[in-house]
Amino acid sequence: MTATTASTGPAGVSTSGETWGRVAAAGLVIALVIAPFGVYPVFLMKLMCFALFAAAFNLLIGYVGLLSFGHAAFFGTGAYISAHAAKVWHLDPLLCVVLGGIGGGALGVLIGYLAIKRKGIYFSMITLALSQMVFFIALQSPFTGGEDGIQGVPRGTLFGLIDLNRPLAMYSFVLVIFLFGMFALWRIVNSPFGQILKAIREHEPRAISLGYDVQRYKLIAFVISAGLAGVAGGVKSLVFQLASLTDITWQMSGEVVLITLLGGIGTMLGPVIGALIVVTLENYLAALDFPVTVLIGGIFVACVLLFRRGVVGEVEHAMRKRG
Amino acid sequence: ADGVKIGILNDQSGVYADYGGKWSVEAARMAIEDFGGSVLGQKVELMSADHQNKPDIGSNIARQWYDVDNVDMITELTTSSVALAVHELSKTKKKIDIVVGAATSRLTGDACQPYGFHWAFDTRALAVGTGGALTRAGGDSWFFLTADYAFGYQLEDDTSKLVKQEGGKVLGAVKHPLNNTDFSSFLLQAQASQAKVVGLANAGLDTTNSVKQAAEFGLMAGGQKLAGLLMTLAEVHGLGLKSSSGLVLTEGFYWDLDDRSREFSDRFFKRTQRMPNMIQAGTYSAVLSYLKAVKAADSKDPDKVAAKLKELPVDDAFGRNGKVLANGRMIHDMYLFEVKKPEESKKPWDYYKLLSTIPGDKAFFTAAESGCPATK
Amino acid sequence: MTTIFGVPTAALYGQLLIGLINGSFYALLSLGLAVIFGMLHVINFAHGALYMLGAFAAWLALTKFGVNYWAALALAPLAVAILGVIIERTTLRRLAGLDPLYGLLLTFGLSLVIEGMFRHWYGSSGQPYAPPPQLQGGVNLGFMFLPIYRGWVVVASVVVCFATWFVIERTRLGAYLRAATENPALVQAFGINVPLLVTATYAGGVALAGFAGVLAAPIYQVSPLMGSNLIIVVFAVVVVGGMGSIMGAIVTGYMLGVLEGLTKVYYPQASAIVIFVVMAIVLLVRPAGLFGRGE
Amino acid sequence: MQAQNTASEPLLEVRDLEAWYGESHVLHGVSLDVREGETITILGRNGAGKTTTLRSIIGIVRKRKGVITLRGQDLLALPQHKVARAGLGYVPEERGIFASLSVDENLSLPPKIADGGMSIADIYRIFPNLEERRNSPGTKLSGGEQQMLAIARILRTGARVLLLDEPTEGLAPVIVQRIGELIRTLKTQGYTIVLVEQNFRFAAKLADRFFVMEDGRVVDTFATTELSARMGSLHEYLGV
Amino acid sequence: MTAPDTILQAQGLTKEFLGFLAVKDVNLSVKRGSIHALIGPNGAGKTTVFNLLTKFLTPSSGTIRFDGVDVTREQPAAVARRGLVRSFQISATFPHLTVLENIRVALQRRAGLATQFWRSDKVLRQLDARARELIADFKLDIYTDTPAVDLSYGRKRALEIATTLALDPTMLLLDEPMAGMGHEDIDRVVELIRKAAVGRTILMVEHNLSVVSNLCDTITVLQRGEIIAEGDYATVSENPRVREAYMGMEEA
Ligand SMILES: Nc1ncnc2c1ncn2[C@@H]1O[C@H](COP(=O)(O)OP(=O)(O)OP(=O)(O)O)[C@@H](O)[C@H]1O
Ligand SMILES: Nc1ncnc2c1ncn2[C@@H]1O[C@H](COP(=O)(O)OP(=O)(O)OP(=O)(O)O)[C@@H](O)[C@H]1O
Ligand SMILES: [Mg+2]
Ligand SMILES: [Mg+2]
Repeated sequence: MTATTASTGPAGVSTSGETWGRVAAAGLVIALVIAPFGVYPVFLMKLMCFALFAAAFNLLIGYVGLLSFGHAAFFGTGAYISAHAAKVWHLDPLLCVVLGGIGGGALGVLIGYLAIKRKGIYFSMITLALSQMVFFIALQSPFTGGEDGIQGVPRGTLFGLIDLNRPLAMYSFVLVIFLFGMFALWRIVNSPFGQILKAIREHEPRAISLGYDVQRYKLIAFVISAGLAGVAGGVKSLVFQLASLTDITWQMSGEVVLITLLGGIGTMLGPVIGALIVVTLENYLAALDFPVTVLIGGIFVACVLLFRRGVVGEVEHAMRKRG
Repeated sequence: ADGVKIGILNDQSGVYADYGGKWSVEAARMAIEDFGGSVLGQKVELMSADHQNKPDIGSNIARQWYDVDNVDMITELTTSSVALAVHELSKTKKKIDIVVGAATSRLTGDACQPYGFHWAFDTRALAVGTGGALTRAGGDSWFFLTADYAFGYQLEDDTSKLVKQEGGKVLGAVKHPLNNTDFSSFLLQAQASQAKVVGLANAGLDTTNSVKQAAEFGLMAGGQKLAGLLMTLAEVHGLGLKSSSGLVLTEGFYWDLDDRSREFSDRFFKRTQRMPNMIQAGTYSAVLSYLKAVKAADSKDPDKVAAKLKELPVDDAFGRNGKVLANGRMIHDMYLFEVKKPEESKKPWDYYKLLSTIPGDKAFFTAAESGCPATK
Repeated sequence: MTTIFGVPTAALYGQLLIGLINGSFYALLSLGLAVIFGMLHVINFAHGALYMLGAFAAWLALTKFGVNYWAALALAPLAVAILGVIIERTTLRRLAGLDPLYGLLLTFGLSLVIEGMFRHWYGSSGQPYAPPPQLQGGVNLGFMFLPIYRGWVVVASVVVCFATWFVIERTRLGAYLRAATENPALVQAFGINVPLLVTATYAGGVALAGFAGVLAAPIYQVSPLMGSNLIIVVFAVVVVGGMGSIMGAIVTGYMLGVLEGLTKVYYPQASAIVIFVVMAIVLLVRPAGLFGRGE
Repeated sequence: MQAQNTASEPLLEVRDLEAWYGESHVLHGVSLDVREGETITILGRNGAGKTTTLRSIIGIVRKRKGVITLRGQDLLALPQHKVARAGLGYVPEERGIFASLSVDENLSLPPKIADGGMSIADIYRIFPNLEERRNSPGTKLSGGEQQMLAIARILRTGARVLLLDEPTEGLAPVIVQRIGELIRTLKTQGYTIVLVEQNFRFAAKLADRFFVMEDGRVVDTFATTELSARMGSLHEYLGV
Repeated sequence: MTAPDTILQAQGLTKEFLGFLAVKDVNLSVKRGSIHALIGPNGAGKTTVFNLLTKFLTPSSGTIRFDGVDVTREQPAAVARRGLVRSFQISATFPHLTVLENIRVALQRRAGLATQFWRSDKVLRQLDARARELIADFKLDIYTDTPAVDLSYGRKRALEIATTLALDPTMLLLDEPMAGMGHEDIDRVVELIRKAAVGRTILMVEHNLSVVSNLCDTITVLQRGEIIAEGDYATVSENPRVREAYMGMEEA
């Protein structure tokens, strides 16, 4: 399109875009810091869990071009492991979350190894099918508590000092993990590694011929994404004090796709905005006499047809057009 | 806060949407109207939400209701996993919940808590009704089709225990995956076992599909009896008598039991075009009982209301000889029914033949037996 | 009594036959998916919902208009096909040329809408639908009691599958379809009406789902949820078969049906995941699927 | 009303054609005309817009403005699948061989739009390589074989106006010669040919007239007879 | 056995596609530092030989030694890392990366800036100087920040060769690098290849005989998967079999 626009930085991000990104990120942090004084903290914590989950998912779809339709498997695994670690082993909450991330990542190695053998839509179907298998295993294994899930997960005391049953302490804990996760993703995307991911997405045989072992790159990205999804799941299980099958169903995988699509695939802020919209909607719709799935489905259709770039993507596009 | 707020939390769009669903909301509304619409001079408000059978959505809604909306009591709570989650939450929030639609006896067993109640039925009662009474009536060899998850195992275990207690035999069981669609393979195995009774230790669509396919494969025609361990009028209605006739099941309520049940059910029918099952009627009873307890306690204070709930007898269109045990279990009579043949059905919704009545104190665990730590 | 691994052979025959019956549904559905994917590069996530619609169409036709099973067998797929035309013309068409993932997402959304509506209107506990009088009852095969209707399902699906295969692989129309899959603009530049072809293919593919739905109605409860669980298994079938070939979809469908049937005998708990396990193994050994031609 | 096809009236006419890829404006008013039986060559550097011009004529590029007529019929107004049926055959730059079709199927894919096309037997006589590989999948052919196939399949359809986009690209000299002969034969049979070429020497021997494009415009036109006189300016345009 | 001045040696290389022998018992050795051409009629198997050498295809039989190492069983990316790099016959660029980024992707690996996901991509700026040099060599300067997708066919080819050169490979395999290029470009690319060949070995497939004749030291002619002639241009072009099978009657 614009063949010779000036002032593109090394990663192809225009400098003005970069500034805007900084402003938006700072705005987000400030908003999240003051929000719990006005908004129901549990709602905000849920929002952050889903935003982080979607952002992890977005690493794959947005930057490697792989649509995983089975990301709930990692989210759920993270949730179960963290919940188990907290409830049965009574570990430090932070350690629980870390273990959740490791669990998600480990599962990511297994599923990723199989799934990245195929591309595009096949990849999506394979992740979907494998995650369904994980679902069945979760349903049947005694460790997960089957239908009932792991209930009454204690939030615990961070470093043996901070009691996370205090809402604000818990909120801060979640906020810090969330920001850490988002920063990690941002760093990865804008790193030399991220650049190679983009190249692979664009033309895989060419990347091979340049000497890149593309399977390895994809697997690394997959595992990072799965690990962060596990972290999100782990946090969620502490926030709600519950890890359940919901976290691991394919509908959850669909939901994270929706969040990302709605917010804007391949944008840093998209998953956050998407999560905000979806979580809010779900909260309010549950009280209405209107089938939730119809509305969610309708939003899906509308997104795909009308604004594929998502909210953030559209805004960015509009700004780029103007300036 | 002003007003007494009651929340109905259940599945309104999923597999159990007919089983309780918005009909339960209607039943609760009837209870409030019957009570007069207000208590302690405060208006009674009703809220409802769809938990989509997901414990996290359920507990999230409940959390908000308790934290933000000042809801005083949550009821219905179809689906055991959600019920358990909300039960746990109610304990920490010190709020009252009355579970109607969930089956697991753990609610008043190891998961019991001072503010939690369990109203219409539980796995124990179903097992006693179907397993015990049916075995006594001659169905003394069993084969189970069990949904392969905790709830299925619990139903199977509870029932087999009673079957054995009554001198019956369990010839075998086959575990099928949850949300299975085709049961023919399992039904062939059930057929081959030559058990007199094939027990369906599953729920929702799994149950209806197995009933339908059992008819197709001529299970009942071959002389075997089919026992639905968790079925209600709503599922029978959905299946039609052609597929479900001969099926044996236990419910805590039937619209055509007596004048009180008919009177209530007729009013319910006028509003909803369907007859209530035990979940819906149970929700009516739960709400009514709660309001009575609030009135008797002259306060919304959960400790006082809980004490009153355990003190007052339950006697309404749903509850016969009902009383609440120390562990929160409401006990009342249960009934073993057989589904009529199409030609025996005289009028719409005329589906059940009463086989026997199981008195409340036989149907349920006593507080001591229940395994509730507080009442051991 | 002879046994194989502790299961009487007679019972085994029964289970094999039942596996074949279930395989019929897998074959019909994965075939429809394969046809649509081949042409539109869309993984039709709505396939399960349209299968459900086929069943509902039959049920509605019977209860509201007294249309019998045989008429429904023709009319319901037609109705689904018409809906397919509408879906294709109003939505999918606008995604042509975009990443196929958008098609997946769109149809995913559509399936939520369709299922949600039906759930809202008809609840989820399911509606009864009796087999036609001609096909009621069963025959005793010695090793099992075979409901006549189930036998009919196998016959009908085999016929329909192979007719579809013939049209696509052995006729000129099929060549157009395959070519247009790769480079629609060029095929169009040769003077072939590709948009029409695309619409017809989608309609045809979903009609197969509708047909499967009608076949399923007398066996399973006609319920809004009947498709959503099936669809993921069918995806796995498609991956195992490899999307490259129509025949692959058909053969794999039957094969996995039988395999699943056997699992139900030997290790019933695993029957829900056996197909996924097979999928994992196939991916390790032959990433393109059993019949796939690679990428 | 019947359009008259006298020698002076163009068979294919493009006037003030503008075209876009998405938002980028690629053609800025291309005008050319081809008379019946004539072979013209469009020359121009990489990116001049030659391919885009052909694509606009055949309708693959949809976003365009201006006039394109064939035998007086307005091609811009036609839906895409009707353009070819007006009598056009198109050989795309990147060959467009279908991987999932065999050579035979590729060959018989484009529907016949008029009588008088070649038979499959004729075609295999011209391209024996293809016959040898007739049952193998189209894209398993070598690059050159694919190019032959792309030309061959158009000859079957009976189209009398051919749009050839760099038909000699990647071909061995022998094959280039054979294609040269083929085009000459087609000329004697009265085909009208629009040739886009980088291989100037090849084109010089075939064309009746030349159009030189630069930056989405036609900047020069001349007949073969003027060729030697024009070599100087051509050198400037093309670096030949 | 490999002579020290032979960088690439293929022995008995054979490839069969479902009963079709595309490459038959080809013995090819390429001298270090030479520009070697592989020519032959269409469908002779040139691209297939390339695919075999770079391991994009697995040989049915035969061995390949590169730089003294047997690479017959290696993965394509590993072969590339050894310094044996190819370009594609049908152009291959990263369409939505800019020209600069395209070239940088190639530079990244050797600079050790590929898997570092914890560092900022600002570190990649250190590669810009070299990248811009290559861009200038190929006269793509004004397109430095243009996405590759917006380039014309010919410029994409130029970009592709520039990208390949960025890897600073020991040996370059070029599959019809001139296809689709204008005359001016061809002369320039010939010069670039000549420049690139200093200290490198190049094996190329090319149909443009004038390019072959003035660029290449050794020419191997392939027909129907078999080598029919080998030698310098003069020798080969006199060979009657080559004339008949490839060059035709007249000079092109
Ligand atoms: N798909 C496309 N999207 C955007 N721009 C394009 C596209 N294809 C071509 N262009 C641009 O349009 C212009 C004309 O391209 P075109 O392919 O018509 O040139 P050409 O004369 O055929 O060149 P060549 O000799 O290299 O084939 C070029 O600037 C090119 O970058
Ligand atoms: N994957 C494959 N499967 C089957 N046949 C193939 C395959 N790849 C190539 N071939 C066949 O092998 C022969 C050699 O093809 P190749 O692409 O190597 O030719 P080439 O010498 O590069 O020709 P060109 O100069 O036209 O590019 C051709 O006849 C082709 O049809
Ligand atoms: Mg061109
Ligand atoms: Mg080649």
